[in-house]
Amino acid sequence: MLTFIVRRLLQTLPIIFAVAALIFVLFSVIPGTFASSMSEDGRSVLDPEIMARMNKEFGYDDPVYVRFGKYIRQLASFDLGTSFRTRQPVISVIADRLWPTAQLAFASMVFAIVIGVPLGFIAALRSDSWVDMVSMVTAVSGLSLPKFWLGLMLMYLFALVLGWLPSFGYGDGSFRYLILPAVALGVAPMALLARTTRAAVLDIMNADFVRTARAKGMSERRVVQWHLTRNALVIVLTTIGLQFGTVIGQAVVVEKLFSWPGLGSLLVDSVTLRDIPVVQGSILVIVLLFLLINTLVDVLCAVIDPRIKYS
Amino acid sequence: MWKKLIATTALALVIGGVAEAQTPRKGGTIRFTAPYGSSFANLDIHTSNRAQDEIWAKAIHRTLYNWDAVNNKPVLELAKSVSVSSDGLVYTYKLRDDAIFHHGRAMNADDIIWTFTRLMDGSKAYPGARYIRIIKGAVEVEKGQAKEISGLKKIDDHTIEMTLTEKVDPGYYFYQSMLSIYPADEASKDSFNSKPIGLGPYKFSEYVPGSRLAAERWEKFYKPGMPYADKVVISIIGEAAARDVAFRNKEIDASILGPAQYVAYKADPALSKGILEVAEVYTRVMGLNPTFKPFADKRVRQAINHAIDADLIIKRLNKEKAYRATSWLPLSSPAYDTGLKPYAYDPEKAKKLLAEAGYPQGFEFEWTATSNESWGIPIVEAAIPMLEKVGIKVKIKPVEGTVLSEVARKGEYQAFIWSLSTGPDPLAALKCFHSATPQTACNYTLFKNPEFDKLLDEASATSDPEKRIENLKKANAIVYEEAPMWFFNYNKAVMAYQPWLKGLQPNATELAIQNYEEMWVDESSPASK
Amino acid sequence: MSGNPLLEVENLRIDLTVGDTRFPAVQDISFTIERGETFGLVGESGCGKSITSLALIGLLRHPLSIGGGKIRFDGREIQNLSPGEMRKLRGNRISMIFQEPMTALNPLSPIGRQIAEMFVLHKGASWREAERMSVEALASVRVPAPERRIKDYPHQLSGGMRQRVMIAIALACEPDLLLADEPTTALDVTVQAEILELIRDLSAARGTAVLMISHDLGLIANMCRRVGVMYAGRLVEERYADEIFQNPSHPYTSGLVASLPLLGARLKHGRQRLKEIAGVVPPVAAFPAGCRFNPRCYAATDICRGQDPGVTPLANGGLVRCHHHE
Amino acid sequence: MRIRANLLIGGVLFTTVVVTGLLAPWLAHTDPVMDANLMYAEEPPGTEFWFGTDAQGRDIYSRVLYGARVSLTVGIVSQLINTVIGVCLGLSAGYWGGWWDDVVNGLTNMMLAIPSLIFALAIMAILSPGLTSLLIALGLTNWSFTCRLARASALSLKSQGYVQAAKVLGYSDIRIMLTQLLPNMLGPIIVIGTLGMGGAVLAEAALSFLGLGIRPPFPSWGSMLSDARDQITTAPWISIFPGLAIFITVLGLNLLGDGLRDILDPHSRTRRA
Repeated sequence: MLTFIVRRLLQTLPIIFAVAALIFVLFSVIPGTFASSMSEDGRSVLDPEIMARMNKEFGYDDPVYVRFGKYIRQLASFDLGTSFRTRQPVISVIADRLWPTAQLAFASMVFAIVIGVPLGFIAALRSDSWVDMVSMVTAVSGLSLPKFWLGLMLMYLFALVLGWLPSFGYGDGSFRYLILPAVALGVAPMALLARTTRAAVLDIMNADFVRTARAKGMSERRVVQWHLTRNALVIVLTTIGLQFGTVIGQAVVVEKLFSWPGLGSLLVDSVTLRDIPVVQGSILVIVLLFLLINTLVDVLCAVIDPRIKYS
Repeated sequence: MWKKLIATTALALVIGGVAEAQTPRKGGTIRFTAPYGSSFANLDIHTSNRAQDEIWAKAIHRTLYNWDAVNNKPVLELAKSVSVSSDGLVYTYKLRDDAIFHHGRAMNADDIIWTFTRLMDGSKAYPGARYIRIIKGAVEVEKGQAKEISGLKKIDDHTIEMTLTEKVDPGYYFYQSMLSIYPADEASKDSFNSKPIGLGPYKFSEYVPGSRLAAERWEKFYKPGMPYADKVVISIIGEAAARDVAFRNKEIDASILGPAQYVAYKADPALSKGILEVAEVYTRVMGLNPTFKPFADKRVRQAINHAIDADLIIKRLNKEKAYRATSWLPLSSPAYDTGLKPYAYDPEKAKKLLAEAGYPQGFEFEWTATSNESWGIPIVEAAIPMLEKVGIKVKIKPVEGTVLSEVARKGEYQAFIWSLSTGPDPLAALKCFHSATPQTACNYTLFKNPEFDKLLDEASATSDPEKRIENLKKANAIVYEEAPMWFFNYNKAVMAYQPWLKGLQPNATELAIQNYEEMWVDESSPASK
Repeated sequence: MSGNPLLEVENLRIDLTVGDTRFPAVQDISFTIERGETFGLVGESGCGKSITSLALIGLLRHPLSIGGGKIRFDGREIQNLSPGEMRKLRGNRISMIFQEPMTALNPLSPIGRQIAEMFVLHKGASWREAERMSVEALASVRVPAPERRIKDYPHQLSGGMRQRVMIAIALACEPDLLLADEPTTALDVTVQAEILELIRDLSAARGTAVLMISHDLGLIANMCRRVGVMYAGRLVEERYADEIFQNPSHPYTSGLVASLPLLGARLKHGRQRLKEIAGVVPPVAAFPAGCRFNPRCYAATDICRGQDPGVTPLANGGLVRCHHHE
Repeated sequence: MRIRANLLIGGVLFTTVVVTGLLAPWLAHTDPVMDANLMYAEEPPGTEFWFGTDAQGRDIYSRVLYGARVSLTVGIVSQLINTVIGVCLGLSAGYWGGWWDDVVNGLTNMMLAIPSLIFALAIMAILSPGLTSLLIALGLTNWSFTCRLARASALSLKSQGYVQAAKVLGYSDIRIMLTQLLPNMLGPIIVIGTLGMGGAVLAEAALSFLGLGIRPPFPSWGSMLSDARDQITTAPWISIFPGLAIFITVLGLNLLGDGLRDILDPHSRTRRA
């Protein structure tokens, strides 16, 4: 098992390197500089001299290959560079935002799993009934809404009209503040999980070994408990792992809407202000998180499904 | 229009007056908002020139001067008095002896010298450096040729002598928070970045990056009896729609409004009671690049000014959250000329001017714009049909703000629309049209007019304030006549505040920047305890 | 009770529901199986033999359902039993082996546990006891080193091994009736014989009756005492195995027999091509009128096209459903 | 029977959107760009302006109709790009194998690891907002599933007899891929493409919200919705109608995709969530 984990982790290394190179190339051709972003609001104009100094300090004057070399050397020593804007190490800038994003992503995935998986299960067990119909129409509808629109609606309804929950921000980091953004973010993966779970359960219900289980004289409950659940779990887990990436990506929108101090809002802010080291760092960290989660999912799947280790 | 401004100022005065008439209540929390983006830069205000960061800095830091919102001019803050030499270049400040840093030490002359020297560290490119450069010897420090600013001398612990390179009012230079005075001993430590220490009315207590900054009352603040509230919490809410919900939900005490919400709040009987309006020193203009052939002709530029019905756009699209612009200088500028009338909406005249300039069939140009609702693509979209009527076709080139500021400086545009700061100092504002000002600074339209240059040079040389204003008015009129831009509007900043929040100041330089020590909340606030 | 046959199927009908319409996928099936007897059901794929066996064990699922008739097991009608009652029979007294050993076992569960489930379910054993019993069960199907094998997962076993595991599961509770649905079709020829032998030996030793289902008449003839031939949802002939080869009554049976490559047949008849029955089994919704075999039958006449033939008894307890039986 | 319902409802919704888009010039009351009349700004829905007018005084009904063109263009073109990239890479990787397969595999894994919205955001910032940029941004960032699928199909199909036969006959590799392999994997690929179109329409809205969407002259539902979010209390109709249009289109595409999957790809309901 340990070799399996190590192997999976090693496999992620080239991906990380490729991502690092890709985002370097992307952001070396982006128009605008951090210095130009500082006079973007037209309020206080920066004089050309300071802008030139800034560009020099941030290495904009060096040729691209020199910057790339520096960037790779830094990465090799686990250094993500220094933020143009905060003038602090990118690592510490990101570290401040990691926990809120983790909270949000985790909460929304929990929401998605707790609602979506049972919904899909029930829909499959009652397939072609009205329960199935209603839950799947709900699921597909949840997939068809623009996220910020949904978030805005939730905000209006639960904060303003009903007054149950705070409308914005991180507050003291407590659960009350987490609910609305997590739900806004979790609806789409919930819908997808419901659909996947339903499809997986339906597939497995028609599988030969489930018929065998029935032929053994097992009750439906035992069939579900002993045979169906574990088999469906592999597919559901894989979906969860892949959905995690989407959730972190979509968090960009939800965090911005709800003023949630996570990586997503940091990323959008940094793109707007051309704080390139932070942009590169955040994307790398997001990719890293995604790969870690998916390695974890793979390991879990391997624990559940003995076939995986050998393939 | 002028009447409206007076009314607004009067309204602001009334608010100020009311605040003074009532006895300020001590205690409670002021729940302020930072609306410009979804984060603060960091806790070192020297690194940022953004309004967003100045919003928190005002709670914790103070500068040599401060902006007097009611009288609309810079005033001494950390000095008790100042004397000026006869040639107008040497300023001697008597510093406050009651200004205590949050770590308990009193401020002295060394702190100011240390701060200003730090800002001139050329390797750091602090944005405030451009203001310090007015002090003699500062540029040498920036270039690494000197260790100390020669024009800045400590006379004694509470006296400082400053020699300037030009005859200007240093108040306009030293009031912004990016020049906040730091304690020399503490600010060089690493811990300062996570726990800033200043002279402001509130002492730093908590910072959640991307979410909020909180500060507690500084008991030893130098203004007697102030600050009133126990605590100020500044929440970052960049989304206007989210701010709207939060405000209506009584989670925040004040919120900067956009045009859509301005209408809604004005129409609401309860919300309309808590609206503060100010004519800010921003002019929204469409810059016309003279290197693009049609725009090289003054008549074409004037034609554009005649062709667009700015009043209608302001009324319907900006929802009256703007004042019609005549020329460059804004309504609240001391050199604003009430005699000047804005270009009239007159498509026929525009057509005639175009024909005279050799474009009877019109022409097509590319208009660079951001998505800003008050001075971006929505405005352009409304102007397109108007220009179409006089034969001018428009292609929109959408960009981000960062890119706009770059293409404007590089001259890589045919026309752009932007909101530009035009104050508070009228001389500095008009300098953007001086031929000596490069395009990379702020002469985006490559304006060049000898008469204008002469007027401006005289204005900066004279010590007679009357003459200076007179010259600036004339210069402003030349800009009007030459029409290097389409003069669209001056911003009307609007802030909604809850009924329990008192003591807001009508700051024309940026309404969101407030002196928190003057604000207080009464017992009806949900956070009154 | 011992006077009754073990299984009596009477006029069994299985419906296929499509929308609001019900098509009889299987109709008028009647046969009996004695205790310890091996009975074969043979026919082309799609003739309804598999769903007949699923009906016997109560595993028909939507859109299939029992549309009529009786299934009497050990003298007791079981076609309308409650799911709970049926479960007590299933696996315990009637068990089943499926065609696909590759997929019939749960891929995520060790085989020992899958065998042990039987003892837990039907014998009330604890998991620990059940595991010990499963080692024995595995040994009885001639799997070497059973105590190590029980920890293996299905994907680690060969097809033949998996089918042995299936047999171990099916026979774990010493059932009265074993339904074997094409148990060797998916296996290598060399393994097929071993598996069949295993089924024969074990069922004989336990006195278990076997319903052997196959498309392979040769295999059925070797294994079974009596054989039923199914065509398009009907039982067209039922005979003793040896008789059916020598003297098939129904033209379809004749066709099946003729298509068999008999050992020594070449010697007898010289080189000749195996005969095939032209055409394919019609789909359920399009069964022809009259005798269902008439479109493919060499002997079909007008009566075959117009009238459904009834069951005609033959000598020795045989039955045939043909207007022109030989 | 559910299958048919999916397909039917999805098909009807999607066809309606396509037809409205195509017929927009005839159905619309006004020009969506030029007929901005500030005198009629923010009129609520009524007999003259069926869906009301927006802040610039443009007829929302007409803009929603024209918006169908933009949103469908975004959905269809970006998915076409994705599909072509995915199929070319996946097919060739699966068929040729070797180092090329490793390269494609690596690329696919990389694409999967970067959340596509973030990738698209970066590309939009680089190319500056606009329709072409958006098509590129969404077209380059969502091909990994198609690629994986094409690769897996190519791997399993290439050992099939008829493919081997074509090889023996001396068909060129390209010809074999296009005539023998591609037709046999088209079903599932169409399904992924259909579902992806819905995703692209939503992504357009998300990018608009982040200030990096399509910009004028033509109206897109995403930018209409995003621009109107501040007016939700004062003039909700400005955002409700484009919001509904997005919802209906994406719902239609999702249902259509599900329905198609049941028909075209019945054995792999779980292949892609």
